[in-house]
Amino acid sequence: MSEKTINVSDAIHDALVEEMRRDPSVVIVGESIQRATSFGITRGLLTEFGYNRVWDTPIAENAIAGLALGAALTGLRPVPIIMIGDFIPYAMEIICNEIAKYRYMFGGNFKVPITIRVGAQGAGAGLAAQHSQCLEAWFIHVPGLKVVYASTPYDAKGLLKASIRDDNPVLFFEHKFLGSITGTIPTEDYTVPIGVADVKREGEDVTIVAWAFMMHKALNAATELEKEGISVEVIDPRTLYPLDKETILQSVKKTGRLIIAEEAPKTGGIGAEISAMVNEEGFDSLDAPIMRVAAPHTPIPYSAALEKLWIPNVKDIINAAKKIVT
Amino acid sequence: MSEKTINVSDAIHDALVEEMRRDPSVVIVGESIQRATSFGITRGLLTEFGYNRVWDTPIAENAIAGLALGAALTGLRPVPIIMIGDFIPYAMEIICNEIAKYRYMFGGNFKVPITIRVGAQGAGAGLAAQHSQCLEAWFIHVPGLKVVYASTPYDAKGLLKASIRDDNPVLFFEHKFLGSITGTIPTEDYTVPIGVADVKREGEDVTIVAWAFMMHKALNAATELEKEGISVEVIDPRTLYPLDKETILQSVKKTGRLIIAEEAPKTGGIGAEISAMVNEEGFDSLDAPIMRVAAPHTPIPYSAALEKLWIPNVKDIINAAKKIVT
Amino acid sequence: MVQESIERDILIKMYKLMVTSRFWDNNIDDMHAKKQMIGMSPHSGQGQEAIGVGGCLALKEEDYMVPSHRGCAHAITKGLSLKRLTAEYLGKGTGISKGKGGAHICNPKHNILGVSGIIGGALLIATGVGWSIKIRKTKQVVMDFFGDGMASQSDFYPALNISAAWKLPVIWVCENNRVQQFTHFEDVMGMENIADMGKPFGMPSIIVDGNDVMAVFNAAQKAVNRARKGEGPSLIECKTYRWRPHYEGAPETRTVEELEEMKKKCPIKRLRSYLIENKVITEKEANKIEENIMVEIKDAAKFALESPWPKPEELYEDVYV
Amino acid sequence: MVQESIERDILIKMYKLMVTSRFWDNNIDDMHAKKQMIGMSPHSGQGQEAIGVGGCLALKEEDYMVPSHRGCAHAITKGLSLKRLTAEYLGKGTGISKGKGGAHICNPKHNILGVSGIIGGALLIATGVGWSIKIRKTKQVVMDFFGDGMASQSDFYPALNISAAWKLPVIWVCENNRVQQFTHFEDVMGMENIADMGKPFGMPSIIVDGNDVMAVFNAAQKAVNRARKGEGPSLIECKTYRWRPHYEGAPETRTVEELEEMKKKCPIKRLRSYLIENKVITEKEANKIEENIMVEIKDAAKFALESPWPKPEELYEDVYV
Ligand SMILES: Cc1ncc(C[n+]2csc(CCOP(=O)(O)OP(=O)(O)O)c2C)c(N)n1
Ligand SMILES: Cc1ncc(C[n+]2csc(CCOP(=O)(O)OP(=O)(O)O)c2C)c(N)n1
Ligand SMILES: [Mg+2]
Ligand SMILES: [Mg+2]
Repeated sequence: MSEKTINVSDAIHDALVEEMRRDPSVVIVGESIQRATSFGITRGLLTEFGYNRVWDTPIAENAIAGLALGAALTGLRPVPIIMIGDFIPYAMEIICNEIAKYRYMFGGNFKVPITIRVGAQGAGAGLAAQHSQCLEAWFIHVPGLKVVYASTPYDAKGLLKASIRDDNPVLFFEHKFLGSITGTIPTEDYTVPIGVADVKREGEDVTIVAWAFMMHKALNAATELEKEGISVEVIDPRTLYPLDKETILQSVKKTGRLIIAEEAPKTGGIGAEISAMVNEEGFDSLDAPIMRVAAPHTPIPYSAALEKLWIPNVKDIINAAKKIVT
Repeated sequence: MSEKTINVSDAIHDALVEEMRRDPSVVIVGESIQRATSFGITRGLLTEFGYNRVWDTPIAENAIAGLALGAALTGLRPVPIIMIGDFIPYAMEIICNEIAKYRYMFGGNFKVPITIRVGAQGAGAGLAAQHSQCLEAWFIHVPGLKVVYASTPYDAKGLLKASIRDDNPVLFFEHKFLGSITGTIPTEDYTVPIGVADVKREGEDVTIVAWAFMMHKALNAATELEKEGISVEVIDPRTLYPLDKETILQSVKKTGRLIIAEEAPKTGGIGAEISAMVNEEGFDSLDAPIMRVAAPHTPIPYSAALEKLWIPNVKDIINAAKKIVT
Repeated sequence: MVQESIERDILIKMYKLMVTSRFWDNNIDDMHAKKQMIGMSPHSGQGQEAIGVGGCLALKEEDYMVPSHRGCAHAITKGLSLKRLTAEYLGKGTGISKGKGGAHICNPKHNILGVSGIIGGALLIATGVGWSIKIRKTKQVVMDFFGDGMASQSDFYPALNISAAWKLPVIWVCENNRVQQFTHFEDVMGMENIADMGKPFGMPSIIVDGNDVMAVFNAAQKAVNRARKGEGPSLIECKTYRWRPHYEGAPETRTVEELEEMKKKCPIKRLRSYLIENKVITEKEANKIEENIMVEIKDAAKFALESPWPKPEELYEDVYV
Repeated sequence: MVQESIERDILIKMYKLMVTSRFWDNNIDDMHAKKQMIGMSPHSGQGQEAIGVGGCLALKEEDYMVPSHRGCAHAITKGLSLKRLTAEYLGKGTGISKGKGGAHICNPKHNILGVSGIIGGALLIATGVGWSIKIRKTKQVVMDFFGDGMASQSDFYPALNISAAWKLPVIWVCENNRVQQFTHFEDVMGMENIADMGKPFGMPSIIVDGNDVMAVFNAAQKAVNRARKGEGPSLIECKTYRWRPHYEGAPETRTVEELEEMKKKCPIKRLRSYLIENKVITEKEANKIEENIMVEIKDAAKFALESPWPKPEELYEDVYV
């Protein structure tokens, strides 16, 4: 199998293009994706696939989700795009009350093959409280949805393809600072299965679960900690629902210690769920409290001086690890 | 201090009436609250306070929240009503991106004294997937909001008054099956402070944290468990954010065991946060895994035959307690 | 308005379907009162039957339809069986949604999309169906029924806007009974008519007497033809009356006199008189039709009552494919 | 259209404010390019200055105003200081939002509500302000500025509907530059004009040349008077042009020729010619005004640059009262 080097943004772009070529029922719809785009991911799609497959909408996120649902129920496989993660509150009704429940409430009579690309989450670009959030935690609490969040080009491409081919609704989250991160991927078609975590680094003393941009901070922290004699295992769940519990539990069995690192405010985050799950199902493995490295309970400030204090960073992960590995 | 017996529904009604009498800036706004109401709580308000303080809106939940925000910024103390909890997804934009962030993003220049009454949560009435959810977990993850959920007439009245008097946005959740639950309350004016839990029953062997309708199931379970020689402490957090960590941690220190019982799907629920918090801050107190008793990861079915299986019940709590107290 | 002539068998179908809808509503209310039906109180469609029937008779088998939450006229006209409908309301495993939806019925075989319990979202789902038809170039259309209350939800605007901007084959049918649960139209609506909302978008927007099934049918046919030709959406506002409270057992905010006045405009009586006066059917035939329908309704009720409950393990099925 | 006569000092104010807005925009773009300003790229209001200035000059001190996300014309006209505005964009502790908001400015002292980063919600907040005025009976009004893109968000509908149903003192001012980020009006909008949307609600809905500050002012005054008398909302659509890309550094989807054509309609040049031709001011006076403003802008920039960053502990402040 031959390989190539690519960044996350291009990997996502390529996955979209390849799936649109493979399956004529894949259509994409969102704000400002035809003429130009802020994040480059939809570039060239209009030229290749034309106006019947690439649709610009008015600024109405609930409508983007609703168009997708209507289309998914009638033979298409839409990829609606929420330009920036923070805009998803507008689409909560369709996503959580209609898309998530359609199959169940109507007795399995329908399939809902939708991949909602939620773009550009995350702080650090000086975009203030309403353009910087990571909101994935809300969605693991909504039965009927799958939640995917890749951190590498390999995972992003493979998981986006798997999401589009999945007959269930999937939220595919993206992070502002992942786009330029590079890695190698096969040149051939491949998918990464939904619901399977990946051990990004093996270690003995402490397990760190982290996804998206935090996963890279966790790897950096692991490198630093190594120097101080602390061996870190880094697990990227890649799918937040359904969670690959087994991989996490096995790792904690080995290390006895767990840190969950996430960019969102700590309270009510994904870290809470992972912590609670490990406590419930792997209590006897634990040699120390499970630590959550996460953001403080404040909206995200604009000022660069404050924003950098808000974002959980490598140092925070290192400190947490040192605290529980003693 | 004299007392009277009252149910939760009437306690909430009385709190509204008394606060509207006390403070002319309190106005209420929502769907179908003038001419009649499904749940009776707003009865008589129009007659006493007139059209200038009691407003019926079109069916547009984001508008209800938006009206409240505009009014709160300009001198009023609105109580917007979301008729049934499941309709809150429509109001997510205003609640989470505007109301929660207004004070912070604008540098403390504004106060946002809003109490959002979120009505009629909960399953058991045969109302299917979109009229039966408990969605409070989403909101503890949103900095800037307070989240209140009372289980008794005393707490409901006192907390609603405290919420209305609070200069911050508060979500005040209500549950379909609490309305008819009775208890005694003082006849005099009183408030219950936001952020303070209440030990509803003292015990030695296991702590159960439960709120809203589940709190009553926890008390019933405690009575049963007593008979089998298991002594249960039941804590009602009453406020889900900010959480009274101390009361919970103290209790777990004593009992060494913790169960969190909630009506929502387990994954990503409030129980996850409480479990993770206790693990982080009270690890050494724990003699057994923290158990979560919660709903399965499915939308809520209509059929009475299935719905009763979906709802976490007294038996589930009893089983969990027996499992960890051995 | 001069009625365009409607074929005899369609007229008779109209009568049968409206009577079926009325009797079914009556019967489910009864079953609910007798606690044979447990769950969400029925939202009776009595008085509004002409709209679902007249509208859906203008559709072909392959066309899509999104029913409103009120009554069963739309669904039975589009082909949903009374047995599976009734069983669903009773929460039985033989229901069209296996008992998981209750009043949230559907029928993909007849391209009946689901009835959402949420007032609003269906407008956008219907827009999406229209969009999908346009993409798939199938010459189908989609007809969406909704109340005046749903027409106050924010989603109504992007639904109209997008369907107009992209000329989607959607027929918007508003059942304006001027009540929205316990709120009256004039207290919360800034426009005179819902039809006015179509005008900024240049879409044909007409008001019809929603108690006149023939008028509804004719308006729907025009809109369907237009949509099928790719000329875009239409908005049909049907003025009508809700006879029952919002749901069975709900408070009533209108006066007894008002309600009496409404009932004088019964769409079924009106069609019946027309059919008899115009010798389409005789009084005796009409009675016979009604008798037969009553038998069908009772059969469906029996089927539903005797049907098994869903099995416990079904709780966990149908969440994901 | 014959211009209603506008007092000399208002005309001069208009000129000063539009120039200030233009120069400030230019300057902040510069500072951003030089990385003196770190954070969200400015969304320049160049070309659209007449709207914020003309609209806000029709307001009294006590009236409320909700600015759009584009440019500073509204906020400075309503009284926001250039220093605190600039400092906020730089994220400094002296900024009007203590550096926490950046482009999300506000000023409660002048009843300037916050600029939301979300396209939509502000429409409902403005409705709520109008509602509050009605309840408090203060004879204030609220003026809300928004783009044609925001007019496509679902919230626009309940905002119009409720303001009309309750006759709220709201003046809706749409800055229609026919672009919505990288989307063009005609690709996604089902109506010809945004003003058409006011018609179903019977609210005065007019179209003005948004590059003619006097026309905007006159239209705004009429709407303000009407609102103050309790006669309800108005919708003013100002046709205008966005000179810069969506934000500094964003891709441009319009042709160079189009942009050149737009710039010929510069609202500032237009007013300047009018003032000189009509001898309101001389060319020399106009130049002097511009020089003075440039000094003010530079002063504000200096103030902002020299201001301290917010202190670390401020991160945790202002979440709750
Ligand atoms: C989002 C949402 N808000 C509120 C409700 C509660 N509700 C159910 S039906 C209804 C009134 C609907 O009125 P209309 O659309 O006119 O239909 P009608 O009942 O008159 O047939 C309301 C408010 C709901 N189901 N969903
Ligand atoms: C809910 C939401 N969706 C999308 C965006 C991204 N966005 C920011 S400005 C903008 C275009 C706004 O267009 P318009 O209202 O016409 O204002 P203009 O920029 O033309 O002045 C968009 C889509 C947003 N901020 N909020
Ligand atoms: Mg109605
Ligand atoms: Mg624009």
